[in-house]
Amino acid sequence: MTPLFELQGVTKTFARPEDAVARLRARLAGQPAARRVTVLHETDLAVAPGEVLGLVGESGCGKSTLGRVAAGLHAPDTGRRLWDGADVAAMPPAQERATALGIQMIFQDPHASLNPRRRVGDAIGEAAGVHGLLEGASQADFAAELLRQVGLDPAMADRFPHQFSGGQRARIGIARALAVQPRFLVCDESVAALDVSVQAQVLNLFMDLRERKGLTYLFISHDLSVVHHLADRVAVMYLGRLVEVAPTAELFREPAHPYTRALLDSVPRLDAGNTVFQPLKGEIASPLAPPSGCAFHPRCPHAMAVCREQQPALQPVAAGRFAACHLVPACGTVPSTDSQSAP
Amino acid sequence: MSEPLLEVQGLSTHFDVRGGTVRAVDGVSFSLGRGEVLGLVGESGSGKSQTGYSIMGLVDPPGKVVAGSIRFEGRELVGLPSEQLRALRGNRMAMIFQDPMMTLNPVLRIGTQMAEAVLAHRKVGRARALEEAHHALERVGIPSAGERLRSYPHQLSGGMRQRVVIAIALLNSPKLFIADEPTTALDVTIQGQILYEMQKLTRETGASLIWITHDLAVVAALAQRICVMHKGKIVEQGDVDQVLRAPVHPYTRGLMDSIPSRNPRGQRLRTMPAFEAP
Amino acid sequence: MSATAETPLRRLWSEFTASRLACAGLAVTALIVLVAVLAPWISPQNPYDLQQLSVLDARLPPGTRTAEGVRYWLGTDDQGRDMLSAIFYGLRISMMVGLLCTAIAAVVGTALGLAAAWFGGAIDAFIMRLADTQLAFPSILIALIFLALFGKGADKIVLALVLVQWTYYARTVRGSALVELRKEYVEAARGLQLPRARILFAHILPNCLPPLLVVATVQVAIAIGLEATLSFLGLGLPVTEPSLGLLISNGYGYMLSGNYWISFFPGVALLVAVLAINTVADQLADVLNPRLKR
Amino acid sequence: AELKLAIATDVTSMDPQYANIAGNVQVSRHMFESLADLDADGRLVPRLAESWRRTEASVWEFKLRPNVKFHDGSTLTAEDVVYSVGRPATLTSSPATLNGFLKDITKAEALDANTVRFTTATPLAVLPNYLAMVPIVSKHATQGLKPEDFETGKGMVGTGPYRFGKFLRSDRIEMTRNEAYWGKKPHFDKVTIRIMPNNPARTAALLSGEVDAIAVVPTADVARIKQNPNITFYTKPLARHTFWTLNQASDALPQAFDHDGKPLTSNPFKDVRVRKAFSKAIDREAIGSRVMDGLGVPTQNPVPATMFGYNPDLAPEKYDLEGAKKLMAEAGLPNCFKLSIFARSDSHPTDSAQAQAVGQMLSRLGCKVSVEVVPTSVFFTRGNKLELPMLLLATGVDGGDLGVTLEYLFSNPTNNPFRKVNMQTYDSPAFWKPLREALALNDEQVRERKYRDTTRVLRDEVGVIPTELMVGTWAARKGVVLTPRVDERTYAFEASGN
Amino acid sequence: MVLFLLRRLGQSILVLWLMSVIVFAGIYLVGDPASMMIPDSVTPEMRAQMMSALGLDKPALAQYLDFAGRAVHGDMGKSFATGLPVSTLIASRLTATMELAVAATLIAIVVGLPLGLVAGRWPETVAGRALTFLSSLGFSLPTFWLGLMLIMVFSVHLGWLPSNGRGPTTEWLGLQVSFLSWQGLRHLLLPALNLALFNAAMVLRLARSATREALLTDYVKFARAKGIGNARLMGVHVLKNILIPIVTVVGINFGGIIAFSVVTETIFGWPGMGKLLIDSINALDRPVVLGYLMFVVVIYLLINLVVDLLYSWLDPRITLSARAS
Ligand SMILES: Nc1ncnc2c1ncn2[C@@H]1O[C@H](COP(=O)(O)OP(=O)(O)OP(=O)(O)O)[C@@H](O)[C@H]1O
Ligand SMILES: Nc1ncnc2c1ncn2[C@@H]1O[C@H](COP(=O)(O)OP(=O)(O)OP(=O)(O)O)[C@@H](O)[C@H]1O
Ligand SMILES: [Mg+2]
Ligand SMILES: [Mg+2]
Repeated sequence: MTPLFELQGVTKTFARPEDAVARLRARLAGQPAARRVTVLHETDLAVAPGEVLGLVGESGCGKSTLGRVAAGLHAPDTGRRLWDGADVAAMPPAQERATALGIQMIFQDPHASLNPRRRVGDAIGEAAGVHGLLEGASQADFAAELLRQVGLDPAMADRFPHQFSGGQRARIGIARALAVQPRFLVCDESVAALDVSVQAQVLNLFMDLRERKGLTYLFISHDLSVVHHLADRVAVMYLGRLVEVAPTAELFREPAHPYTRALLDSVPRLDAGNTVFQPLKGEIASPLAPPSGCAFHPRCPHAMAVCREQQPALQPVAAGRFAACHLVPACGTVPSTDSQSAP
Repeated sequence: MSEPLLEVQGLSTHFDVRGGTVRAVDGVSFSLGRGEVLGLVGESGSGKSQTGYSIMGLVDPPGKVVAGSIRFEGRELVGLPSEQLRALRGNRMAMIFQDPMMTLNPVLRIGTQMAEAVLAHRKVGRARALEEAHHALERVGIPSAGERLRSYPHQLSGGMRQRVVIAIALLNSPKLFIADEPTTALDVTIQGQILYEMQKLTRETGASLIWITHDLAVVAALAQRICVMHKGKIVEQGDVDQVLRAPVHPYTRGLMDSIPSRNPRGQRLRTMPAFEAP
Repeated sequence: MSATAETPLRRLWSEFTASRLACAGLAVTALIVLVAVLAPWISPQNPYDLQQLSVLDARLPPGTRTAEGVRYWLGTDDQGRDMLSAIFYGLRISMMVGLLCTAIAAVVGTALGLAAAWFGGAIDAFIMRLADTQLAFPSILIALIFLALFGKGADKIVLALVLVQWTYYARTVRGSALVELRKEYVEAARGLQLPRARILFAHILPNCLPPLLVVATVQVAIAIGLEATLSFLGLGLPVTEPSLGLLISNGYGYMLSGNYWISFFPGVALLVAVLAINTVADQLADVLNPRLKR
Repeated sequence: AELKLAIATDVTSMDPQYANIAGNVQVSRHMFESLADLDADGRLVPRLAESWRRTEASVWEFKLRPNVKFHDGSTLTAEDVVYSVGRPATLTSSPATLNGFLKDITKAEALDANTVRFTTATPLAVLPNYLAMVPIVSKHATQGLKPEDFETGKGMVGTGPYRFGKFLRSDRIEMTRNEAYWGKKPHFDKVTIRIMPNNPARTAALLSGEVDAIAVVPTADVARIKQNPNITFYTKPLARHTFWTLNQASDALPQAFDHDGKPLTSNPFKDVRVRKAFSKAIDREAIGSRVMDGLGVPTQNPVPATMFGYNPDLAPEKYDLEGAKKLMAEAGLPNCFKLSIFARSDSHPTDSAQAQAVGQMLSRLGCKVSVEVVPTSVFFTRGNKLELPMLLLATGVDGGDLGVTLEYLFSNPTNNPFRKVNMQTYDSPAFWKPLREALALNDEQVRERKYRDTTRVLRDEVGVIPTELMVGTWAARKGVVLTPRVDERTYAFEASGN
Repeated sequence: MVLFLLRRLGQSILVLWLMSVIVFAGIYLVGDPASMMIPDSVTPEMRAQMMSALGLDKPALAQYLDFAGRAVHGDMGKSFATGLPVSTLIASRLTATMELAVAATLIAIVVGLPLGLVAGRWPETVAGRALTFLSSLGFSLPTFWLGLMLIMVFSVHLGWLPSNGRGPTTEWLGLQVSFLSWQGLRHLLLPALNLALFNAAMVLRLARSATREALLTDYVKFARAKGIGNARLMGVHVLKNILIPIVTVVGINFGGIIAFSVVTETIFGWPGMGKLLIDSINALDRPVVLGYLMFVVVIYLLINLVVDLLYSWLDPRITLSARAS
């Protein structure tokens, strides 16, 4: 089955933060202008129609960047985006636009992503109006309905973004993305700002939409319980690379990558009572100074000599499971031969 | 524990908007002892952030603290002259805001924004302030701190910005620390690091925390007491274990029921009967 | 909570009129526009009709009554024009020129500035270098060339002034738009596949509006002044049909020799007009700023 | 004592022979002198030449004043004069060249150290007047210099009462007294001439004491200056008058229409009655007193009464609207017609006001007048192409001789192949005959009579419509005494003080 | 960055060429310099000689090519009216002009910016309203009017400051400057004020409106949460965020003062370049107008280059390189 959406070998770099002195010195020393950071390395990712792919990973590892590339907001430096197996960049303009409309992103920072001078009713209804998706309703009614769906009072449609609380703004962002009836939704921390009851409401909405309309999700989140609840598969990212991809239940039951394990171990538990937290052990990796070999090795309890030198590749490790760790084959999990879908 | 660090009594913060008044905070009372951690949870839009702003004296117009008193270290903050309030802010009490992208000045380097927080309250050299900033960044788990000091906010990920904001608040070792959803953008390992730092802060300096969050598990792990807000009012407050184990108010109960891990995976989550927004 | 039956325009109006100062400004602006429009019907004299003028009545002080019983409330100028009528008619020209130039230049300049910021690259370079060229081109030379090519006329003056002024808007808008374009809400709008024009004009433009409004109100005054300068140099409108600015220029030589009214009253009229327009614009900026709204 | 004098015209070059324009001449005459000169009333007087005489019809001999020293100590010789007279022809890029005055000289020779002989192509009575326009420079000091070299003081070696000090373009010229001057020693030992074209600024500079004297008091400030007890105000009728020229060149009068907007079938200005009517319709008194604030005197003569060629019989045309209407009716144009009249925006400050006033007056005649005030560049470019129907001009009298000016004004290619088109399209044998004769004559009295004949014809045929004789104004702080001049110049060496 | 500058240079050359064509054609259309320049009293031979000396005898295209050929080598030709090389003419006035422009712009910024911040910080107070009102006065008063008033008050009535000219100059780096001596400064003050007032008013208004916006942002609120003092809050956080439109407008106006401040220059007798241009246009002194305007384009290209560089310094999100859309 062709995936609905696929990223192939996507790389993304940014300019390095530098001060003027450093820049001048670099120039005088005749260094080439390649002072850039790579935040996304040769990443492949595929999402099947109707699937919810959870994306978790360390803060700053490039999840949002990946999400933006997927949503077509950042042009990747290398690599391709495929939609229904076709290269988006090679599509005729009209089709490209339609595809782009079908891929929506809910931004991590709802405040910044809302135009401060537009009333939220407009913000939500505008695109639908423009693309003729109002289905007979007036734009105001349409926006009101969406507001209701995300648990907001439709009377608030008249307000400006700054008049809302953080969670309310997050919901406006969700409503805006849903308004254009996307087929693929990139949710970047979309429910993090919501209290659990509203969060539940929104998650239910997401699940409904998936059932009714086959909506597909790339669900970026730090909240592992939400990911666990919602996602079919989970991709784990570390410093610009996918380090593990696995069906959700399996991943949570038996994480393959040491980072995944560290993540699952750090989840605070409601019933544990007051806990004494421990500082992180090992150095946190930075894209500005990426460690040699496996990026996780400075923090990895199992790091070996090879980890310091060699970058492990993302390999199939079991049916439908992939991991990038030198340890994994040694863990005794036999690579399966009949893996049906690419990561 | 003689006198509480912070004593909030009947605090009401209202916004006059066209066609009515939004009672964002409506008669909130609680007190916070020294070294105590208070978890503030509640519905989205229930007034948690505004409570924090009210304490800091930073409510945006047209919002106004219309009633109540806020006593901090024995001093009444409502009506305090702005210069005295300024001297307290960022020094004796600090707050981190909910939206990390918008809270950092987009045109100033991280280092500048951190150093000035030091310089505003202490007579030290700029180099020394930057050094402290560097250290604070490392405490919140930001690698390559030196280079990050030279970054601009837009060059950081959401979680990094959030950590920068936390680091700024930590700089002057405040006595009262109001954190508005400080770890939402952080993965659990980094969150652990932050929580570790917070615990250290309370332990070592006797600082008190107001921890606004939606993550009940974090509250359970960190806080001694909890306040549950709904529509501008505190509907339930008490000892964390008690409240979370045996919630009394129906809203709190509904909240607990909605937690995904308490629901069968992949099924519809339990929600509360519509609580219309304020 | 918020009134439902209110149309956006209604709301704008009621927000606008919330300030008493702004109401006054609007009233004065309206009055000025009214006077300008009705000048031919309410003026005691047609100051453009040479036959009605007499140099023998030149420079009469305010309030003078002539032998024929004509009362010059604000005195007369050096051609024997009734100042009151001249100011009414002058307002007509000056307001027309000032507002028209500003409107056209603002529209053209804003569109070009937005385009430059949005497209970047070659288009940006082209528009901005065009602006550089234009900036270096003095209005007097433009007017002189127009005069040589097409002869005199209000339309040519307006065109010449628009040519001079669009650059201000273009550069101001571009500067602000460059900042706005980097903001996430623009990315969001792009992601929603909104038409380019819509993003530019409905999303980015309103956020560039505050400096633009300031520039526009200042440019109204500048346009009025430039028109006067050009007319004074013989490159603008006929000297027998003086605008407000030209009246001031003509009279300013007399300012110190006691015949203050020739320059003073038109000056006051111009001042009041500019102040009123500024007040209106200030309030407009406030009304359009959602953060100042309730 | 130092004199600080503000003048109204800009100075384009320090080279005294580069351009014959008011500002340059005004300044250079402090340092350079000519053979003959004009006194304050515009009469010809000797300067570097003691005397001159006509030895033949076309030959003039000038005797130089002996022992005149240049600023560098060398003595003025006939060689310098011959050189100076030849030099303007080499300054080819000069605007407003002096060559107009020298082109008739076919030969200039030094007979001895103090005698110069000029031979002209045709008999030329006004050669001394012409030569009064030409400053004499030192041959050895200026040879090989380009006009721009003079800026720094190189070549600024004259015989005049002041020595060059410093020139700051568009700002000031500083000079010191020439202690070795042959003539009367000037009162002030240091002179700064400030260039202040802006009218109110000049007044302000005088009032604030920044300068001691100003030339050209702005019309609007006259009243105020007159009242000031610390300031002396001077006036003098100038050898400069304003007049309207009426386009009589072709049968179709440009930019004139009948009242229905159709072009006119014939040129009404070819009809002397129309010209006369226009002249009568203009209220010169009103213009002089109201528009020019008394600084204009109605005139029919191009020169003031003190000057050579003045015709006492010619009274200014009286304002007579009825008479004008009658004439128009006789000419078959009882309702006049539509036309544009033109004036310059950047010449005399009252030009625009005068044009508007005349517009008013003509409209009383039934004409539909539109008054167009345009910059000089446009004015002359279009005027030379004879595209303008009626325009306001002003002219001074060069070299103190009326005939020269009249010839210059009324020449056009048909009557003088040397002259290019000019805007005076009036052309009449009755006018030219006495004028031509006079220009060749030696006898001053006969010549003056012939000039009077010429101006009478001009009046009778209404070739142009003269309106006002302009009155020059000066002001100085008490204690500084100026000598007002008909040529509107202000000389520091003619000023005195205490 | 280097690439950016190179590209800019290439564009500038194109702009210069474009400008030269427009100006040349423009003046050619306006009128015939010969009609202004050559008196009727000369002989046809003299006339022909002068025409060829001025280069006016050739067809327009040839004249343009002549000019362009020389201009490429940096020779802008000689003025018709004064006979001086255009470069000399411009250079002789450049220092005076630059001095005036810099002084006026500095005054405008030093006065306008802080007052604008104040007016924006306390918009509802009497001071805030008064400043706003006064700033409107600042640009509704015609320059010549204001200049005259300044002279009347400060020179004539109070007698504090000279009304006219540049006064004694001091030599500085081989240039004649006013600002180094007390006398020179006194001469500089009034014209600089006259030019500055308008700009100060504009800067004030721009700063005021932008400050009002900036004060409402979350980052200002957060800065206040940090306990930052008012001075730093306004002077750093707010200021750096509001400068882009101000820099834009000040840049344009700075160029305008350099090139076109005729009115002030004439009223105060300041020997600057603006008057040179007007005189040359009036006299159809084509070499000067051409050379002058080419020079002004260069000035504007430089100013706007600096402004664009400032943009990327003021807001790091703006990049200099071509942007993708
Ligand atoms: N400027 C304003 N004008 C009107 N209402 C406002 C304004 N700012 C906030 N509110 C309202 O005040 C209420 C409380 O907001 P607050 O930000 O305190 O909520 P919160 O509890 O922090 O919610 P969240 O968890 O979503 O951040 C909300 O209902 C919001 O809509
Ligand atoms: N415009 C930019 N310029 C330079 N670096 C950038 C830019 N945008 C992002 N980065 C860098 O890219 C890396 C990944 O950022 P990204 O926002 O994708 O992280 P993330 O995984 O979403 O983190 P978080 O969970 O904290 O939101 C970070 O190191 C960040 O500093
Ligand atoms: Mg992110
Ligand atoms: Mg909140």
